[in-house]
Amino acid sequence: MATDSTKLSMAQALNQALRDAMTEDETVYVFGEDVGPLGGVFRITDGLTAEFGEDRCFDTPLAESGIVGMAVGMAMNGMRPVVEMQFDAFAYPAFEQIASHVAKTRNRTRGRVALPMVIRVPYAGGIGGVEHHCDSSEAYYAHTPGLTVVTPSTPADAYFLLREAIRSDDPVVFMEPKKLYWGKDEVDTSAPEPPIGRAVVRRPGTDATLIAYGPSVSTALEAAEIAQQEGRSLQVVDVRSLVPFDDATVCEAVRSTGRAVVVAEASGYASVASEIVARVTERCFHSLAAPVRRVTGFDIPFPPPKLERFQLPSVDRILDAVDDLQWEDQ
Amino acid sequence: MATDSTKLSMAQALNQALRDAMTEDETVYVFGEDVGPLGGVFRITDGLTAEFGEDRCFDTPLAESGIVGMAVGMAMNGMRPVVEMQFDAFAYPAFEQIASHVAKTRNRTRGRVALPMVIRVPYAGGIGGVEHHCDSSEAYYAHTPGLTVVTPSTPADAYFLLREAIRSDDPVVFMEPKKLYWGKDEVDTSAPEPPIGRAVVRRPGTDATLIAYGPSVSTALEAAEIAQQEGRSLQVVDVRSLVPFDDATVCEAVRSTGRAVVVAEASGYASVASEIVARVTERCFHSLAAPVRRVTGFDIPFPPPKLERFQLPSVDRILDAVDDLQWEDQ
Amino acid sequence: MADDRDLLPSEQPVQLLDETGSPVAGAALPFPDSERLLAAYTSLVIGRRVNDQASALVRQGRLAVYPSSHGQEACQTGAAMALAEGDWLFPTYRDTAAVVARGVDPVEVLTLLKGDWHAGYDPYAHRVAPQATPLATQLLHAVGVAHAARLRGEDTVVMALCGDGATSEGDFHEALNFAAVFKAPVVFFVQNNEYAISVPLARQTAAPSLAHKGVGYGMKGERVDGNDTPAVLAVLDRAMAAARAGEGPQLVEAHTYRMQPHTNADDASRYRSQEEVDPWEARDPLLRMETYLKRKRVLTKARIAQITEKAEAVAAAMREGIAKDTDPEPAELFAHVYSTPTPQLDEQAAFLADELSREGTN
Amino acid sequence: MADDRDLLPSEQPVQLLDETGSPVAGAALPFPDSERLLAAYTSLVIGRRVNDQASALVRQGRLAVYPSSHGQEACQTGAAMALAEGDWLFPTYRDTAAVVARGVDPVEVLTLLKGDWHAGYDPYAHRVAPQATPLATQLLHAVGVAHAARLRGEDTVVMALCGDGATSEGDFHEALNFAAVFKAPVVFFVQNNEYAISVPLARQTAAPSLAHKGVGYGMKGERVDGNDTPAVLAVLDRAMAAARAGEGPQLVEAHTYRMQPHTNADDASRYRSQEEVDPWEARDPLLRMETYLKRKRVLTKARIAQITEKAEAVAAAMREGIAKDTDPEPAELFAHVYSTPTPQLDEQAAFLADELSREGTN
Ligand SMILES: Cc1ncc(C[n+]2csc(CCOP(=O)(O)OP(=O)(O)O)c2C)c(N)n1
Ligand SMILES: Cc1ncc(C[n+]2csc(CCOP(=O)(O)OP(=O)(O)O)c2C)c(N)n1
Ligand SMILES: [Mg+2]
Ligand SMILES: [Mg+2]
Repeated sequence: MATDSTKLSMAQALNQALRDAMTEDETVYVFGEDVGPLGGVFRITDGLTAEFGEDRCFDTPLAESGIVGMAVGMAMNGMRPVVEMQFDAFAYPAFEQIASHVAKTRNRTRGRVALPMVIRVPYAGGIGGVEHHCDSSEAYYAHTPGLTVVTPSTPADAYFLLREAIRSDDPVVFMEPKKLYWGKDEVDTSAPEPPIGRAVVRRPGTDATLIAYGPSVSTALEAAEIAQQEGRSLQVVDVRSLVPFDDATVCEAVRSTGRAVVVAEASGYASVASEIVARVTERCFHSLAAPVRRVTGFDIPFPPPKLERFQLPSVDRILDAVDDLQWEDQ
Repeated sequence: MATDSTKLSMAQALNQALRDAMTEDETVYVFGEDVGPLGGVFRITDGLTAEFGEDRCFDTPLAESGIVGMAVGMAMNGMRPVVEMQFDAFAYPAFEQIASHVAKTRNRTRGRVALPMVIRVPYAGGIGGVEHHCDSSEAYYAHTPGLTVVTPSTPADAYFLLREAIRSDDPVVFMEPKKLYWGKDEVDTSAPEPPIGRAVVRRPGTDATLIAYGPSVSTALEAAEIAQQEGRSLQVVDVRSLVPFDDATVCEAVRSTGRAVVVAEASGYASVASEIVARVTERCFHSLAAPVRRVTGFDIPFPPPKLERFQLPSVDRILDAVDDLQWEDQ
Repeated sequence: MADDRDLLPSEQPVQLLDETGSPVAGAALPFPDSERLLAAYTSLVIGRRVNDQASALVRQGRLAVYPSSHGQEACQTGAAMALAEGDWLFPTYRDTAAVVARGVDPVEVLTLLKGDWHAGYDPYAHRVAPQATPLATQLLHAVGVAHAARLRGEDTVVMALCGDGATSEGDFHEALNFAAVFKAPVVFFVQNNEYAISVPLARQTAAPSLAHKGVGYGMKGERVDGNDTPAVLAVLDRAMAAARAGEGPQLVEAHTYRMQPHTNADDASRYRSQEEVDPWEARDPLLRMETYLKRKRVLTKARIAQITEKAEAVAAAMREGIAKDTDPEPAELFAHVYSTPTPQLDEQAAFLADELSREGTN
Repeated sequence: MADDRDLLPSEQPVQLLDETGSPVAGAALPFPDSERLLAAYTSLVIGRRVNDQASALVRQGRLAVYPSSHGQEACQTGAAMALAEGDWLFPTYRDTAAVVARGVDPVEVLTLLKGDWHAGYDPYAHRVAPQATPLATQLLHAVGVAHAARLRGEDTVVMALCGDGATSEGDFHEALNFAAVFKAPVVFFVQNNEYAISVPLARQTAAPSLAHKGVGYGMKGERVDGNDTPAVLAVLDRAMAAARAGEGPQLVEAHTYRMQPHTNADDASRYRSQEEVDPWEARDPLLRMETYLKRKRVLTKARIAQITEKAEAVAAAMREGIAKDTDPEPAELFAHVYSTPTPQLDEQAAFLADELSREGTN
């Protein structure tokens, strides 16, 4: 296990997490499409087959329901499978297995059958991908009781969230923001923190709170930086764990500023962003000087590359929403 | 076509709608599992094979992705397929076809390929069904841009919504609240109204607004009736069309009362109910005397029959939520 | 590829005992010995009793619904008896008799249909997965369990059950293919009872038989008379042995018939005639075994009385168990969703507890 | 069932022209006539040029990505040439050359990879479905289109393409089964190029061949040398004729090879050696046809020059078309989601328009 703090990209941090988990626990198995010799189309599983052998990290036939369904069986039988869905939209063929089995097996069996498994889903846009490669599909999973759903926004969180996800006795849908794969940052793998279920304040601020997760956190931080120059102090909360949700941290942040904007890339309708607005409003109503605003993707299929920038929450759009938080009167 | 007003159950109204649509338009085809000679496990397609022949209403091999995928092809090629998913959770195998094709084909092809098709999904609980037979799955569809999602709460709406859904040039996910199949009510099939995209005020009221849809509307109405006796006047809005959403009607209702409770049977997290709370709050914030409350299913897999009543929004729970709307001060 | 013809199933289903209860001459497989057949007969009788008792409990309103395998008990018995202790069974909703034959308490099995909870038994106790409702999905779990066992070097074999209708699902395909590619020790045992609710086999496939589906996975398909207990036993024994020996997954199709409606809620007269059903009465697996065992004088009147008594005791225990008030606590709703309830679930549990306490005081 | 052996594919892939470009003696199917072969050769050359031009455009940064069928042009040509005017083609992302051979403007086809929009051509203009990315999903659409045509009494046949990897998906199974049960006039044409990105065929199936997958649907499978243009034509012609004649769906597996990486973004050296690739150079479909046609003196130097010129013209038009500024308007984002935008989308479109107008004035 690496113990030093090193600069790693999120892809490298995820690879390190898999490597460390496989070293520590021989019941951890990694499989999916192209995760073997190729190391995955994003190289997250790079070198694992070479290091741990073909049994521990292997390619499957091309069938996502098969991958998840087989993982269910292996998890029933003492393993901790970590499977990769190649892209967000290519996890949909596995939806029945995820909704009807992965999510429900513990409950169906009165707690007798646990499914300690992780489904890794590279998701969201920002990389100029063609259709079916850029969906923000987190709401489908977050709405499904029984699933833990997390999404990192930094290499360090990627490492620790994945380690904890693999250690969890519950199934975890692990959403990886593709556009953050290559950005490097400090990761001290020897300084663990338990991030599942815990939001984190990424930047303090006093005037309004930006609530973001995954691919939108960096945009929110940028917006906060610019707002600072314009004399407005924005707090940024990284939700990190969509299920369970950290009401305490998020609500404390919102109450401290009285104004909030939720930022998420997914289409807004019936989304995780809707949920955050709803629960923050329910819990912090009398602290709110303005309705909580959303900056989300439009309710359209993910656009072609040349138009994708209009779908992604932008710094300007976030700042516009902040401007809209009824600063004058009320 | 029936022109008189008659008492019909929702099941009969749906059957009549299919019958009338097939009579009127020979490109309407009905297929799915057990929809032929059996007439569907809920008898919604009763008699259609006998009346229109085996080509127009037929059983398929047992495969939901196949059913929806074949419907996509038929819709591409001049037909208006109406397919039945036998139960809510058994539509999940078709999720990829629905999310990646049904929802996206018009957009993918720049408007060149329309998919005039209807996917009928009997959903929700209240009938003592065993596991996998009672999911409230509307959020999965409502969150997916490109789908129209509707759900009737009366036999008349069932008739007109289904007629309009079949006539629509867009794919419609038609959610049928199973527990309402057998309740009878007046249906005047000669008095059409265009219900897609239109919410309706089911009961006027001045103190607070209950916003419900599908299986929860009758419970909301019951609650309003009891509240009336207790001296509180509750307005009940039936959303009816989840996508598109009738912001005008819903917001007007909420503004007129200043207080609101959203009632829905689905698990609350990242649900249609979250969306309604979020958008009503965004749009009506300064008319609200209290945060919009939700009465939804818990965030658990649908319970076994003996416990299902605890999951369903009950009259008491609705009235408790209304009591909670901060009537004293603010 | 010179031997791809070997993948084709036999032209006729394997039969060891014909419809009159007489051994078939020149049968392809050895006849199971009398001891095994007597055990099988006992299991058939109990299975039948379990089926009919459960149906009666439905009529009495004590169970919500019951998908009976009445008439398919040879398959049910065979599926259970073919297993060694360390093996796994993956049953469907229709396989209660097999689950019971494997050793699970019928009352626990019926928890689901009584409405108390979903899966009512401990899957690890007898290595029996929860009965699967979403069709064909369990076949993939079976592959996973088998693959995990193989990776650990265990000699576990997994028996995965499904119906004719379920073979049309994508998961059927993916399961057989994964099993074949990974040489997972799974026996896929398809009970072709000619109907998927109302849909007849001809609407399910255009293949000469369901066993032919093995060919596309490089898996030999085998057909067996599903109402012929010795044949089912012999064919499954051979398949289990092959899977255990590392020959990879096996596909067995049993030709049988769903004698009763899909469940009590179904009206079979809408889609099939009594004339179609009638001839199958004569092919009843119990009858056939009884005739044979009586003729062989293995089955005496005293033995029959013993077995009947045993079956009646099982039925009585079912009635008693089902009559017991086993209502689950509402708090259990939140107990098993995660290993530890989320803060959200704790909140919701508290909400419900409060509601119930107020209900109590009203 | 006496004839289930007839469902098995031939032991060797059908070959009409061997690797040296010589006609195979005693071939199972008639050799296409020279005129057809000349047309096919022209199409091969254009297909190759389209492939290589598109790859070059990727290297120049003008296309995001291109999954090339370089080396598979015999299949691409065959798939298009086998169609009558009223027939439909259901291609994948790798079948650009087939789509072009069917008559679609390559620039329109490349709209997707240029990033302007998703499907860039009108599917009804040439009866070519949008190129499918989610694997095997399009096979079901093909069945639906064919079934609708059959219901209307049209004699349309649908050619549905997929790769070896896609055969593992549940939708492949459901599509073949639906087609067989409904006798839908579909030819399923699998281009087995031995890889699904990095995953070799052996990890995809344990069957003797992919054509064997037909057996489980009661569908005869046929194998063809996918680099042998005359054989591909002959086999597809026969399959199309059978489907058109009401004999139900057909399955054809072409044995070919993906000569290049999955796309330019792929690094094939991670999973296969150059030694594996090299022998396939000699099996190049263009080379083989050229040798044959030259020997037959159908292909003269002048003809070759003509054809090359034609192909160069296509390539030039591609370069020109791709160079054109065809940036889509942001407002189009909301135009095609529904037949009429919802009030919500109107609101969102107005929001974006406002944002853009403010951007403009900043
Ligand atoms: C994925 C899925 N789709 C639909 C159903 C509804 N359903 C339950 S049983 C059944 C028929 C199954 O037929 P078969 O596989 O032949 O098994 P049998 O009931 O005859 O034992 C259907 C359609 C289901 N349980 N799961
Ligand atoms: C449902 C789905 N899963 C995964 C992918 C990602 N993916 C794209 S191409 C490909 C390999 C396909 O291989 P094959 O079917 O042999 O076609 P080829 O690329 O060789 O033409 C994969 C895994 C996808 N497009 N769709
Ligand atoms: Mg059956
Ligand atoms: Mg391939």
